[in-house]
Amino acid sequence: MKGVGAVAEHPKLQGVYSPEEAAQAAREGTVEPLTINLGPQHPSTHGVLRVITTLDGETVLKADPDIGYLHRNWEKIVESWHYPQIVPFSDRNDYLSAIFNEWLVCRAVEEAMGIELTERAQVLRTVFAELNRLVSHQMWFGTYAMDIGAFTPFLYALRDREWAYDLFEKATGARQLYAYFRIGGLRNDVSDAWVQELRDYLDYFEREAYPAYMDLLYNNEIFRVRSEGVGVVPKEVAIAYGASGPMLRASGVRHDIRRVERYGVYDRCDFDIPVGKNGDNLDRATVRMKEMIESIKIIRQCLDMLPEGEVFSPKTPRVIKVPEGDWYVRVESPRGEIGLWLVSTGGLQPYRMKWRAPSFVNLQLLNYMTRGEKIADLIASLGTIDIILGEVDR
Amino acid sequence: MQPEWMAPWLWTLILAVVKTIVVIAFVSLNAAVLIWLERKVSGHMQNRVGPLRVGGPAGILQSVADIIKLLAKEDFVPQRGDRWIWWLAPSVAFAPAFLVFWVLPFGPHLVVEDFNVGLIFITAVTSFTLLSIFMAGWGSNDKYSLIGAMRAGAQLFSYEIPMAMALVAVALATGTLNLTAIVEKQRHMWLIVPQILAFLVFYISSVAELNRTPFDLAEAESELVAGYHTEYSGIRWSMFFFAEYTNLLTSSALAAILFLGGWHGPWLPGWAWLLIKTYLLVFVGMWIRWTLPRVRIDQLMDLGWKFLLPVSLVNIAATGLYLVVVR
Amino acid sequence: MDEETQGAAEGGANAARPPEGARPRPASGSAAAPGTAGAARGGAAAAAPAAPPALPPELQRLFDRVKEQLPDVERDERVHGALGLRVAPERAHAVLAALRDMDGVRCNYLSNLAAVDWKDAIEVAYHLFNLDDPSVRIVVKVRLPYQGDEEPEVDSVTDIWPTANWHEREAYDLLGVRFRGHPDLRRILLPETYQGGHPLRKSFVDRRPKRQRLVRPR
Amino acid sequence: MSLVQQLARTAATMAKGHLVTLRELFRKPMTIHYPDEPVPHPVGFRSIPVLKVNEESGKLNCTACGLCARSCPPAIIFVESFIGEDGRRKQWPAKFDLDLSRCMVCNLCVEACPFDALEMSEDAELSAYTIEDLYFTMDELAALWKTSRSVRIAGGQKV
Repeated sequence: MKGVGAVAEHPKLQGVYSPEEAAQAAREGTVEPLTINLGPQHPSTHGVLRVITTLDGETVLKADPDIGYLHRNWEKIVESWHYPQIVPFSDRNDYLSAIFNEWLVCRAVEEAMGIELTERAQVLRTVFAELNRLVSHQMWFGTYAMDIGAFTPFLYALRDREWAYDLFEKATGARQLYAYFRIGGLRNDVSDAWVQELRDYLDYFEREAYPAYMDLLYNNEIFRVRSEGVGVVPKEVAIAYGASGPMLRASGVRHDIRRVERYGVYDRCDFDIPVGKNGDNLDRATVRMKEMIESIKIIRQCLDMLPEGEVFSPKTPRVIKVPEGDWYVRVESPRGEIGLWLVSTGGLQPYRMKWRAPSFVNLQLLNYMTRGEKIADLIASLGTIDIILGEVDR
Repeated sequence: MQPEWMAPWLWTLILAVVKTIVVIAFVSLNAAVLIWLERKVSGHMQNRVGPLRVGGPAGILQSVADIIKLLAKEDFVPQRGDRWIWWLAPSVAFAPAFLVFWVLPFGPHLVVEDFNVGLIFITAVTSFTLLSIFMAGWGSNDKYSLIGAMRAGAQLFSYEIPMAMALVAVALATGTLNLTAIVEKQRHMWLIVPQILAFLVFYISSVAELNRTPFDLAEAESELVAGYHTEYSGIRWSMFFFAEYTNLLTSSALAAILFLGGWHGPWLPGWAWLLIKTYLLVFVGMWIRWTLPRVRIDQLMDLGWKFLLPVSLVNIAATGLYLVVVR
Repeated sequence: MDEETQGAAEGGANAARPPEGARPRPASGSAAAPGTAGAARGGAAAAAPAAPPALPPELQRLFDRVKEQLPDVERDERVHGALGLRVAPERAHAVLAALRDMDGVRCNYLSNLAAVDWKDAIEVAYHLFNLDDPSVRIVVKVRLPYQGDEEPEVDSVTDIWPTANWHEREAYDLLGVRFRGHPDLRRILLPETYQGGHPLRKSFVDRRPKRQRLVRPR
Repeated sequence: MSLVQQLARTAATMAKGHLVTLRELFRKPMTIHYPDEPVPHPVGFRSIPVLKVNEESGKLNCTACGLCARSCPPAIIFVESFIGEDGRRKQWPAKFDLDLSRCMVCNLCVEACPFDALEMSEDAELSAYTIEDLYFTMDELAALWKTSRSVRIAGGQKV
């Protein structure tokens, strides 16, 4: 009875079993753990993830995620491509917030070659990133609502996202995988009409959509009861497990890559970083809801200081050849810290590119968070980790 | 009306068959309308349109189209499951909804069978659904169904007691178990006014009995794929689906009769008023379903045992005290 | 394949201009021959490794602090933007544990553990950060020589940073680096029954049958 | 938080939540009835690269230089220039095939073309029953260019 044996020593399960009970149950075999596959085909695993769960009745004894169903080996393909070709391909990693992937690859190459961007390109990159963060958090809000049983907020979230997708479509030509950033700037500029429509969208979101989300779900008593005290991750455990993004900040660690690394125009925008207290599902939800508002604040400040000028810096060399050496670059994506370790031997193609995916790292906490809790909490906790299987499996 | 030449037993047989057909026809028609109404209401609540193109202006015949589609679907049977129990489960799900309709009065004399122990009959019959869910869960030899059935068992069993207590309060307040008499007594004042607590307990318990959000743990889509009816497909699955909506109709009609003064109401005929009140309560049920998230199993138990049951007991005590003092 | 892929006039995106004849290999990721060719030619073209570039002041102070407590650590010139350290494989675990507990360094956050196949050796890199003090950024590199299909070994750091658990499983899965002391070292991304070796090695040959696409004349 | 306060808060929040759904019930649904009403695409919408045909001469702008084929990440453009009778290579393509089944619509080929021969079309209804049907030849691409609105976005234009 491997499952139950491990129960005895797990601190969190004391409430469920006392060590003697568990050991005795294991000896007598009275506790028959049921192993079920929250399999690749399951309505709420946010993609092709399989969680092999050992249950005792409704209580989860052990949750072992089995990943790799969406593995394309991005790192191997990238070794035989050229740098400008990798940028659009990197959208496919975290397809819900594709702009951050492009920005990561562009930043790595620009920092390695020392390419300076024009002012307008930096501001526009920040605007598009924060708009993409807002859209990604909306998608999280909808799917988390559906994970705990409310179906309507999902459709409201998608309805409000449509307008933002139209904005992306006008500017970049695509709704979700933009291929918009280039090494050295952006592919094309945005007109003033687009900027005005973006302001209208932000006003609409702040005045009508956000209050509806708060009333419909966030302030709801059942939502609070279902999220409070569930999937608690204390501060030290979050740091030790390498959690990042809302997962880390909900446990009380004020760490945001936008403040640590110098990129975009974040240093010139004032926005605060929402931080939770005890790292349960409710805190992760609060952090993400507040981050939506922060993103709007950033976008508005960026639009106010949007300078005129080229979006593509003329000084970028026509041949992208990264010098010898290796660089580790990080960007704050809605799911956490995405990192790229670029090892180059001076050629036109990278020698090795390692993609640090926050969903991959945060998913390790699933087992810690859900042991001793119910199946419904496992699904809810999985919803608040907000994983994207494209990024977990790369 | 019994013709002389006919033997009494033949006449009651004919009467029984005719009454059954009438009840089944009426309930099935209403359930089909309910299915269409739920899809329309949920659609418009979510900024979409719901059924639109099937037969007639607003997709009226959508339910008929569904039934035909479900009839044509492949009907697979889980091998190692308990064949007979699995096969019988859907029909058992149907029985209680129709049986309760025998006792519901649509007018002073417009009732199929006027029991004078109507309330007890209803509580006895509504506990059948628990049986069908258990049979479905156990018979389909599927882990998700088993967990769904266990949840449904715990849920239905522990919400029947508050519901029964609410009915006791109603019987106490009106002094009779006969439904027609209960409605007669509500001529001047609906029972909901004095028995507001009983109404709330009754309505919450009936939402739980129907496995509707926020208590739809038995077929929680996001957790258990589809709960106890995972292994059913085609017409078998639709029988569960149909039974669910028939039960919704029955419990709304029951609530309307017991608390909202069945057929009393100005201008319109009695039965029209009852239908309006029933559909009003059905709309409230749908409204709740498309707004609230789902409750977890232990919170569900806490709500049932530690909140609804004490409230209903307090309500019975208060009603009894009031009767002793007044009379 | 010579002109830039970007119209000179508009100065749009720039595609790389690889040397004559080399064509980007289709995405099916077959053996990365051009990569190696590019590297060799690229490597040769680079000037003789110049004197190690000067470290920015705070990284230099950090290096001195580390050097005096851990004398057997050399600097790694390839690393830019952080303090690169090279450590011998058997000393790796001790140095990493020391880096976490040393005051003034306190790297409590292992952001990334990655491995690179340099054809004669596999290099495992640990990217360490200190959440409270952003100036501390250390990359510890451990070089593990190997031949042919051998799987080099190094101590696992799961006991120092639990986050390394899956990183190491992925390094084992894709590059074949065994980590001694890892709780359950098995493949994480590829199916556990995959016999095809380790894909991210430069010597990996993709044995899957090529998809023959017959084009129907229309 | 006494029981009564909790009850009051529960009731209040439930009521507000229900008001939101009720308000939405009477709002006009946002459904676009797709087959009847066309889905609006903005100007820069990218579907697949198509070959531009110059109006007077009716010939393609493309000179088969192969730059787009080299810049395409999944390498799915196959270009061969026309060999005249005198055995010399001519400035127009004999074959220009695009394997749409693996195209990731990244616009790099349009940006790489120095002769303004490729444009991103807006016709997104290109689903096919078999993967072989996604293999477009030269004249089909030219035909697609004529039927649907297409645009060339490269380098810093305002959209």
